Amino acid sequence: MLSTKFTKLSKEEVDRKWWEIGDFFRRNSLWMLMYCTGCCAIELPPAMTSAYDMERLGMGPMATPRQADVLLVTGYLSLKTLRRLIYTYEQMSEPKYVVGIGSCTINGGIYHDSHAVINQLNRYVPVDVYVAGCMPNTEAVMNGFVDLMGLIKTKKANGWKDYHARNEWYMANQKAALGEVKVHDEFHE
Amino acid sequence: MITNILFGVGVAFFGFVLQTSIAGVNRKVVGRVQKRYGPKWYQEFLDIFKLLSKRSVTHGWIFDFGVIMALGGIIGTAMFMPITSDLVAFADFDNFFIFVYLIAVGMLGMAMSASGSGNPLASIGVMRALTTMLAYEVPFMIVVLTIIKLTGTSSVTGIAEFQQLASNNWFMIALPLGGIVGVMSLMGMIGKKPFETYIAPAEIASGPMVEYGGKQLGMLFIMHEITVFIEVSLFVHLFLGGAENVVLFIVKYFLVYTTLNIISSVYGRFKIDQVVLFFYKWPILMAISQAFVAIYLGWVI
Amino acid sequence: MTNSMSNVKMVSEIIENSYKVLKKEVISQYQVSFEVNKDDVHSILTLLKTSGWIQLSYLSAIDWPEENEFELVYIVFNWDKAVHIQIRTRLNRENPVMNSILPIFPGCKYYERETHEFFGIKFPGNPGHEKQLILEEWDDIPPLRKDFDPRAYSDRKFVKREYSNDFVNLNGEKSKQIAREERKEKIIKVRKGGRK
Amino acid sequence: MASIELIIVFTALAGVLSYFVGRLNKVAGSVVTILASMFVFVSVAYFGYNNELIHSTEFLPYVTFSVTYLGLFFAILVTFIFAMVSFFNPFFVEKYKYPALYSMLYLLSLAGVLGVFFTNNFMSLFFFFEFVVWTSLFLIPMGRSKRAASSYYAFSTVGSFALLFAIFIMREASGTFNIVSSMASVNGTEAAIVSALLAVAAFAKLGAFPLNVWLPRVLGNSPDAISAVFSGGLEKLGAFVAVLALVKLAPFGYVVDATGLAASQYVIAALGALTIVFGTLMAIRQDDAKKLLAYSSMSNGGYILVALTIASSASVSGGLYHVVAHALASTAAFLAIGAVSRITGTTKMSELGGMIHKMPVTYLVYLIAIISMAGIPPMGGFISKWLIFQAVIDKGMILVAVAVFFGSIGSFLYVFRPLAALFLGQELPQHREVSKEAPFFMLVPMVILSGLIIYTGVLPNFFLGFINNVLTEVGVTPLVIGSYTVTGTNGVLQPALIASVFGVGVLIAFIIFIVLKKSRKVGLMDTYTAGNFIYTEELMHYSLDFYAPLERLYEKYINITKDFYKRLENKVVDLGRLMKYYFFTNKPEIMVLWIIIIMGIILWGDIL
Repeated sequence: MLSTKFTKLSKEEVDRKWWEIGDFFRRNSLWMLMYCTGCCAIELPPAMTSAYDMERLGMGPMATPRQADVLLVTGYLSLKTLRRLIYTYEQMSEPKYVVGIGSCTINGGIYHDSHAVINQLNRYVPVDVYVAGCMPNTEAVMNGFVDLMGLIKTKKANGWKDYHARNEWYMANQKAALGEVKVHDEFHE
Repeated sequence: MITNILFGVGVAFFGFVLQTSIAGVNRKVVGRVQKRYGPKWYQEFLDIFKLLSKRSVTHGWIFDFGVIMALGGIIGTAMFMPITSDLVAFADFDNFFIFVYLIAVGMLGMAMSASGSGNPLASIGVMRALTTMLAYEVPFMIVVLTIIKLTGTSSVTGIAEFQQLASNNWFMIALPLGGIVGVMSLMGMIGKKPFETYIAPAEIASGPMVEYGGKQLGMLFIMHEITVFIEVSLFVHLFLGGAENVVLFIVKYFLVYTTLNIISSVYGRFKIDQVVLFFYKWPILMAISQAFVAIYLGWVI
Repeated sequence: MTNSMSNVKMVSEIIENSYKVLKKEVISQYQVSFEVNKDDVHSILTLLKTSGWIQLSYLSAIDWPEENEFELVYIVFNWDKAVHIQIRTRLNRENPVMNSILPIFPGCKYYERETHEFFGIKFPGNPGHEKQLILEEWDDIPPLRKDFDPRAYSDRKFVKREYSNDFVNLNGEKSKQIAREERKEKIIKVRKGGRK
Repeated sequence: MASIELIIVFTALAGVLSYFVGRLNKVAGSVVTILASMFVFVSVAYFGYNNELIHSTEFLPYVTFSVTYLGLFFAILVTFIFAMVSFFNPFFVEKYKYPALYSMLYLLSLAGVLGVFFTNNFMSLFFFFEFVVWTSLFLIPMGRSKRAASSYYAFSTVGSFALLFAIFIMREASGTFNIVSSMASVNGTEAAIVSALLAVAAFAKLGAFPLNVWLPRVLGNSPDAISAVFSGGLEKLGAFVAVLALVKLAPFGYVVDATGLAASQYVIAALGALTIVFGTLMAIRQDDAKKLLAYSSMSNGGYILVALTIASSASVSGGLYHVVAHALASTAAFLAIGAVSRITGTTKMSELGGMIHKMPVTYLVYLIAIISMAGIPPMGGFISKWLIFQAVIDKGMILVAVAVFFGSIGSFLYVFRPLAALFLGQELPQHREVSKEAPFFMLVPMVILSGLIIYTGVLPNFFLGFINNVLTEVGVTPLVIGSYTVTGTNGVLQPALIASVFGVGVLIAFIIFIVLKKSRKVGLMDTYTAGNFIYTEELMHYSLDFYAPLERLYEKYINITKDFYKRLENKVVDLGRLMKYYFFTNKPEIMVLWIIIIMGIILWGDIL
């Protein structure tokens, strides 16, 4: 009985099963890379420390993009920052997720008419979860993380796949806003 | 021979499971110290398996080869580790120096791989790790010299059995100064707080691990857990009289590791030169005076 | 206090005796501003530096499009006497050129680059002042000029988020704005004693 | 059957031949050195191992030979090092000013070394000793520095005179120059003085503290091949003399009851310990990879001294095994660095980086060599260090143990540095185009050496069996060795087991690695930079002042010995001036007066 059931599984199905197991580990151990660009970053210390204790969800801060799973973008993104953000995002190992915190990442927020601040983050990197608010409560931030876990469970957190699938579109948007993504700056030559 | 090797692999696996669980429990303990709820006790397993499931990057063959060498060296070392006096894979060959020097293969592999990533922060982290090693190893070795001189054997089981004799105390009690030095060196070995200079996430971006992600980082985590297993159980065998049965071993192991964790959770981080100066001031003086007192004067409690 | 007031006086004397001051303004007891001719700026700054104002705190510009002029502001700071001095001068907006003060205050290197980047003022004598500093790959007129429209630039460059339909209130509550207006009306009504 | 005299004369003649061939064609002359030194090694090793070396032919009067296990042990090792290094000669000969002379001196010093190890006559030992000094002396300045040669000569002279005095004292006591009988005849104070003088000679040759100044200079500045020969071969003459001085002659002075060691042993061990610590600390702060290895040679010389002076079975066999392990490892390391410097033209670690991508085999050779040098299993250095630790612990020498452990961990620090800075890290653009793997004939000796390093670490019993013969000969109880095990004073070691367990561990790790998802390959410059765009390799390569925080702690104290010798030099110069002022004045009558006075003093007892 068992053996017949076993043979039925095609390679795709085996892969899917493995992927589901992997998803279980991934959603219970989300390591964050905090790209603290704006004021919303102030909501993260209470989320991490004893008041809300993010660690009980298995989340924790990480030092480098290579180690991290989630990229937190907390606040407005100037053009100069966006270049570094894209570079950092591309360095992360897959599967990777992006959480945009604060109104500025959604529609520019109070900087919507600035010459230096972009309006929609998801045109440049794929965003899985947005947390609205200026700035959002810590509860809202925590809720955003729980939502992300739910999305991973239901296989909807596919931003990183989208980045591969629609890479030209993202590249074109980046080019339209930034000109060149990778720039030379004299302080690191 | 084959059964011995399989048994040794079993010991390494046991060490991994034991240390990973206890490390998870200890994350909870530290959480409670900081008035937090803390993660699940099996959180460390989740972290490791998640890392193994990710798609990582590599910087060339040396980057991968170093990781394999690191994990392989540590698994090899753990295979020699006795659990109780009877549960030992290669009886009579569990020489103390094997543990000290075969662990170094793992360290070398990791250092090599980290430097091979081409990141300067990794090299700085390796530099700090090696400097810390220079600091804690010498006082520890002097204390172990005293122990080996007193017991007349450098076999770890032999030392543990010597302490289990009715006429002898544990070396933690018999050599009180040496025991304190042992605890301090152990904290350096497993990289706990005052001496975790080489990790320093906010300062050098987690040092040697800066470029790792995915399976390489997962393998290094496994390596780290087994390394801690080797070092803490070495302490249990050398200073706390080993264990007559597995349960006692786990209890002693848990107590040692938790104590170290609680101590470390209230400390800040030393600078690297402070680490060296610290170990070459009091611990080494204590170790040398303990050795003189025990070997030349014969004063052992 | 008297000391600082006398400082301001002393500074005024130093500058007004030797140079033509177009406009003087004592902003506070610790700050004083002089507007001078463009050609006098270098000698005044040299004088101030030798008199103890050794630090260039800031250097920037103000755009006056109606008068077709840029106003350059140099702020120098003295570590012994508590007086900031602002030296202001006007430049033609069509062709804004100001000789660099790099020989006097080497620290002006990056201020001048920034000013060039945001206003388009050229500083001959400061090598490399035209290199990009803060705005990477900028493709429009300098952004702090008054005739630059940041909103238009933003609209052109960054795609706005489009909300297909208006805000849907899921709970059937009134929108905050309507509620606020109603509350206001109610208060007015109450104030007038219930009369309309 | 082979005659020692024939081999030595053959080597010398081959040296002369290589000179003339070298005048015609540089490379051909150096090929002669390869053939000759390979022939010498094979004949010494083969006939020596089968006890077929004879010494009947008397070519030279008064120069007599005998075959001892001690001499044979060192001879096989050193000729092997010479043979291996000679493969490098054709590739480096272009760089020298006098290539033909180089080839000749190379073979002549080999002949001298053979003479030292096989002679049974102290006078000819001294003669060969000087012969080696003089031939090798002229090899050194073919590299970078002439000053290195002069300091080598100065310190060698100290050693030679100490040796000469010891020989005279023994001659006085025994009436013969024969090594065995004259060493057996001294006793009491004479034995103490002879032992001390021979120890001085050994110290000078090994470059041990305080006679250490020449070693880093010579090894750091000689041609690359000669550094390897010095470190692996010629330095080991000191170990040979040290065996004579420390093991064959009884220690003297007050005997400590608790450990059974005499005062002289404590003094030598303390000096050895200082050598270890000093060498380690200096090696940590070098920027030149060759200088770093030079100080590491010095530090390892300290291990050999500590081991030989304890004179127990574990320690002497550990010391002799360390001679083998260090000779192999250090030669391999020097050759690997030499292969790099041949391409890049520099050995400064701050100017190199990422050589692994073009020279993987050289890298592996260096890696195996440093694992052995750091005393990590499964390489040869572990066995010797383990034996030395056993001896030190057994004797309870606490302060020496501090130095020994410090040196052991410290060696890990300094040998890692060239690995990280020179081979790993970013690939610097200035070497990216030119660098390629070393040619086949340069890889051959390196790979053979690496294989032997692993062999000595996995199956040490063959070499330890041979060393046991030496131990019996010099009067020490042989070490207990099984077919795979080594038994020390307080433990048993099975190196083959360690190696196989390590292999099992690596296999498991490899399986874990291979079943998981394949990694994506990225370039070295695509690395964590906190988001900054960096395109300059030098900025991402950490190689200068690698251990800066550690160095800062002791950099004030490093020049103590150098300053001492500087002051001594000044004093000698002053003395010379004083002599010149009083003796060699312009007035001949004063000179004559002095000569008469001195003659009077010298001849006082005999004639007047």
